[in-house]
Amino acid sequence: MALLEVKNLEVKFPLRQGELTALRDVSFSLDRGERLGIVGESGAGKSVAAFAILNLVSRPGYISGGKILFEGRDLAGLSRSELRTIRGNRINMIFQDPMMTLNPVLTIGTQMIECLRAHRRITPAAARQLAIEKLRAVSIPSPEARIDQYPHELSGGMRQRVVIAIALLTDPSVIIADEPTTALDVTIQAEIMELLLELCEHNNVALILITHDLGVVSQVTQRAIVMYAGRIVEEGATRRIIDSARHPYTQGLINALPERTRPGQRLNQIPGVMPSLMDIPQGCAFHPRCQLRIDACQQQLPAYSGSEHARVACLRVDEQERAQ
Amino acid sequence: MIAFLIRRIGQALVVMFVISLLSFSIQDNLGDPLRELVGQSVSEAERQALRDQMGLNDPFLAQYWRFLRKAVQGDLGNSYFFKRPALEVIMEKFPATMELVLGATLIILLLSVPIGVYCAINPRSWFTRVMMGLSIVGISIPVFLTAIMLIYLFSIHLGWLPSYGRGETVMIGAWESGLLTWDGVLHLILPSIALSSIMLPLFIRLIRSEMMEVLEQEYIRFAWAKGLQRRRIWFLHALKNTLLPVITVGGVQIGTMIAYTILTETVFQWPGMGFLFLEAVNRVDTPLIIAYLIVVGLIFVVTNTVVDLIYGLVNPTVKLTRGLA
Amino acid sequence: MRYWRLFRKSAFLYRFRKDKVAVASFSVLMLLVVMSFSAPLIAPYDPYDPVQIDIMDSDIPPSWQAEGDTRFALGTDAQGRDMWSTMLYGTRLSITIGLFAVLLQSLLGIALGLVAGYFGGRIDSFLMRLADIQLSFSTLMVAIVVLAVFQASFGTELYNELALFMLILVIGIAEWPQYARTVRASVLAEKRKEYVDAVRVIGLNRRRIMFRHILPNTLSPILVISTVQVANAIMSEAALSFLGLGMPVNQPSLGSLINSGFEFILSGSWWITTFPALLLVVLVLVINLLGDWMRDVLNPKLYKE
Amino acid sequence: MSSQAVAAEKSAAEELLRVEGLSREFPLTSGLLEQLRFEGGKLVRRQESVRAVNGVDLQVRRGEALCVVGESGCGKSTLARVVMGLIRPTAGSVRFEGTRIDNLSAEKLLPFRRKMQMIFQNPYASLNPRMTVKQTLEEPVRFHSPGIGRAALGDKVNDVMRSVGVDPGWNERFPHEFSGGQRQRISIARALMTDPEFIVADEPISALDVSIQAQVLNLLMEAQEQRGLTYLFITHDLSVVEHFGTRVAVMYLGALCELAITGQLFSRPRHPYTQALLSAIPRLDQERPSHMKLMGEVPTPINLPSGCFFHPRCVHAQDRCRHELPKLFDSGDGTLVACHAVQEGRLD
Repeated sequence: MALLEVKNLEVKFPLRQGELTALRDVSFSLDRGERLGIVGESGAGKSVAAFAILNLVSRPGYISGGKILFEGRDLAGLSRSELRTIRGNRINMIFQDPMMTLNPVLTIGTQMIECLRAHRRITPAAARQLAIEKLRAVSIPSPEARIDQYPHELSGGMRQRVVIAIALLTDPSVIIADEPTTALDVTIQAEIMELLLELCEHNNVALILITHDLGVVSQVTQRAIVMYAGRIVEEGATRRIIDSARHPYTQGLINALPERTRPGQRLNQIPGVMPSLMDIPQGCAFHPRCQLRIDACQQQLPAYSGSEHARVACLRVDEQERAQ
Repeated sequence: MIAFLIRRIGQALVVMFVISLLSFSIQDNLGDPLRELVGQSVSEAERQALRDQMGLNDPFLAQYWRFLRKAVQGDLGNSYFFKRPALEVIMEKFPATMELVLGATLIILLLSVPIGVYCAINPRSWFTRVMMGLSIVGISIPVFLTAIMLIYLFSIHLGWLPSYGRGETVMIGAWESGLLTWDGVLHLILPSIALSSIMLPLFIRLIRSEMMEVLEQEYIRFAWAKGLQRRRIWFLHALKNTLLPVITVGGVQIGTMIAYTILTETVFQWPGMGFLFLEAVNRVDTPLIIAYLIVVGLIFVVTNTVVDLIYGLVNPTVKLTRGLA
Repeated sequence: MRYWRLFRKSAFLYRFRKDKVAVASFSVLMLLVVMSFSAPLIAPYDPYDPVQIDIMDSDIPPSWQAEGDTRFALGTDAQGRDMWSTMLYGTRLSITIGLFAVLLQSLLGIALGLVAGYFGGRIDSFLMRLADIQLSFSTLMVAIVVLAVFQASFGTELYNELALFMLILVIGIAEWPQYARTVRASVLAEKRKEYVDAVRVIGLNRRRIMFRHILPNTLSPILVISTVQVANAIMSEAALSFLGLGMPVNQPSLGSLINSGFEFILSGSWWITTFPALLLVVLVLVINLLGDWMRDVLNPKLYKE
Repeated sequence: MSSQAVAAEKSAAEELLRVEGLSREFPLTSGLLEQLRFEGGKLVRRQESVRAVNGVDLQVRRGEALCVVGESGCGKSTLARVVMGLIRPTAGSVRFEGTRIDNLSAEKLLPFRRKMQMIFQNPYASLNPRMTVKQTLEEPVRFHSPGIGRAALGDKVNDVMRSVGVDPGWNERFPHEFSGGQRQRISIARALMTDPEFIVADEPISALDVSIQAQVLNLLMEAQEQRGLTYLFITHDLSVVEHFGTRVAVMYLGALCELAITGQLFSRPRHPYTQALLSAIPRLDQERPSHMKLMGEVPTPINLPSGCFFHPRCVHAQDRCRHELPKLFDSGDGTLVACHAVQEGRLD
């Protein structure tokens, strides 16, 4: 049995202009210790999917359908206090912008200790000791002093290390990282990513990495999901997706990267923009931008073909592959 | 810390300078001091001689300087009406006003925080809707009207509470307190409610909107993701951040509160500084007006400093002690 | 600009139409404005004309009460003036003072706010420090002190003549920091945006950037606070008049009417206070409701700094 | 690769923009009050400032795309703004076609304003929300050629809109009706309206999605070819630089570390910081993060280290690096490097 299984998840946002479906029919699973990447551009729904797992979709969004099975229990059906035993305990999160993630008026120590005390019977002194240990584990110099500082006294990279330390405090089974390095500088990004990867491997923590950066996905994850306009369009082993993507969108996304074109040449751009979730086109959401579209793409929502962990939602995929 | 101190002192000096200038020009303009001393029957020549003797013909700066020197020593002249030192008269009324402000502040603090927080947490509940509706009505009713309505309802109609004066008071040293007798407390109830009537809805709305903004922040979302208890998220993580702007605004509102004491004290004939001030205005009792202005100026300076200090204590990113370390 | 107005109007109007409270508030406000400004036409009596006032008619309760008089629908005050007519004229005065005081405030405040926000540096810190100090004293305090001193210095007679102008002047000047801070904050926020750099790169001069690019983008917050400020100005005027520092008895605003009735409330003449008070509260309430609604719709960043 | 080298050589002759010894400090403590400190029982006045740009020398050659790369706080945006005359430098000079422009009055600067334009990072803030596309595009032309007829202006707007791929029929629309990518196109259109020779692009694609980035980058390259534009391209994204830049300048804490032809920089980075930066780019062909480890954190530009600004994080740092600020020198093949280790041959 998979550690975490998301089945037919649907998330809606009731807005003034009508109800917006942010996630449609999203299913995926995660095994113990596995690292899964969720890739997509802004508005694709990748962050919503991540937050929906812990029922943390920002208001007024809500989970309107589907199941989130964690060790066989449906998280969507849990009471608040039951959910609390999972949230921040078994499944932890790392947010995008470390400048915004930590509470500015509480010390690092307070924000770490409260986490332990919320989930375990532990004395404040013991919790503090554990917190210092975790700070050391994420290579924060002189953690005994840092623990009593406020977030604004730390640099962005340091703060993200603190956030990672908080995520590791309770020895979780899953860490969901939502663009954990996007807000950081290139050199810091690389360090944080490596740290995160090492810690997950070392502690056998499963990782869901939400990102728009295919390079990061390639470096860190074993399996990847590509999302477009609120739906999964492709899933597969990371290497396979990057080397031979099957969905035209995934192909376009990878080929649009500068490193896929010789310097000075035009990049392979995908025409058009991702549709707003308010008016997703009929049929395949990608068809207006797709070079391979046929008439059927405009009416028919493509079903997934392939196996559970290597699937693609495109009507033309078979033809395309036969042709190759 | 140095910057803070210097700025505070600077601000205090500016405030007191403006007040002293204002006071001095009042003194210069209002009523001829000679008339107070001698009658109409004294001849013009004698008047001139007296003027010279009293320094009233000295240059402006010299007169102002003399006024300042005396003022700093606490000598603001005798009240024309009470025939006693004006500062003394004002300070006698100081406790009454302070107790009124204290009562109103307590009401505001005790009600606005819980109501504001509740309304922020449950934006859709019926209680929130009612409170929001009531608060905008509350903001729209002038303090003196609330006061009149309270008197009409609770004193005249129901006869539950006294409508004017302080009731029985007790002297604690030089402080005349109405808080220690049951009668005094009863007398304090209506004026305190009236004084808090505009500020309370204002604070409820302020706390609610600030808190709602804070609840949208990433760090609150992160706190939820950490699996903390709701109470801890609301009352520690969110409330502490909410209070920062509230403290700032609160500091500004202290001035408004003092101003409203004039209205409240007038309606309830509360024997405080505001009531006395208005009487002084009507009687053109210049030294008393000046004394009032100076005391009020000092109150502002002190409270603003205290508010800044509190802000510095709550907000770790403001370091008052920087530079001392 | 034309297109903008067209577009903005439609969205604005759409949300206005959908909000019952806003529509109701606006209607009531318009009704009050129209009625009070056509007071000379619709009021049965002219309270400013001594010929029409008979002291024998004083203290008559509203017409539906036993001792009422059908000539005076809402009764008369202690001087024998028809309440209804006096209230209409009083509302006109209150609204006039409110509007002109806000006009003065906004002119002063916007000008100083623009200067502070755009030039920054010493001018900015000086103006803002000044605003801080004045704000900490509160409008009402400043107004009370200034009016009290004025009244004491120049005597009640002269004061009564000049009351209208003094009120507008004092409320107008005392509230400039509100505007200045709001304008300054939004100018600073706009100035940081890249579109301002873009026009600087084109080479436009400061004045043109200020008035053509930055100022239009600070209009939403100005509009929102202007609404609330009118309500505040009317309240301040009422408070000052109540203290006897506002409009004189022979030319009463709503505040002075309430004040004049206050002495008689104990003797049972409740109507002299109650009717103007109700009118005042309704007037201020609908303006506040409109301001609230506008804040929700325009959603400007009302900067706290 | 070869096309870049050819372009670099061709343009070597003609210099369009020259920046010399450029520095810019921002005083951090505005008032006198904040500068006062108690130190050792005495009242001391200490002025702190952010040293955003520290003595940058740079030439932009006609027709090239010079990319300036660096992490946040390295002063690359400040450099761009100083070049554009939005900020005055505290020291040094900026010359455009041989004329010194950094000290010109607003009036005297006008002829240069026409020739130099700028594209900004944030497509949501770089267009005035209260102006239609048409108004935004017309303004620069109206300002610089007041005599232009209405019809000619309209044609020009339409032409430019078409050339950036925005339907001219949409010119009465407001910015909020467009997507981020389209806004960036409009922003580019505004810059092109005065027919400039030189465009400073400050992170023009970093706020955009991957698929849109490619569109905008292609557009910029097209415009360069058709109009013979010269770019000063500010970015933090090295993969874009490799694709787009003729030459690359790497900045760290307000100073240049390395300046080289793009191909050379990527195949043979000299400065240890450049090496670290290059190794940090996540690439599709990597299966694990692999990057050169740097020590510590990026210091703030407030308290700059003595000597080489990079020495506290550099594994090759020696005593000389701690005391002596390295100067740019030609390492042989035209690559300019500011590193003692490279100069001494300790580091290739």
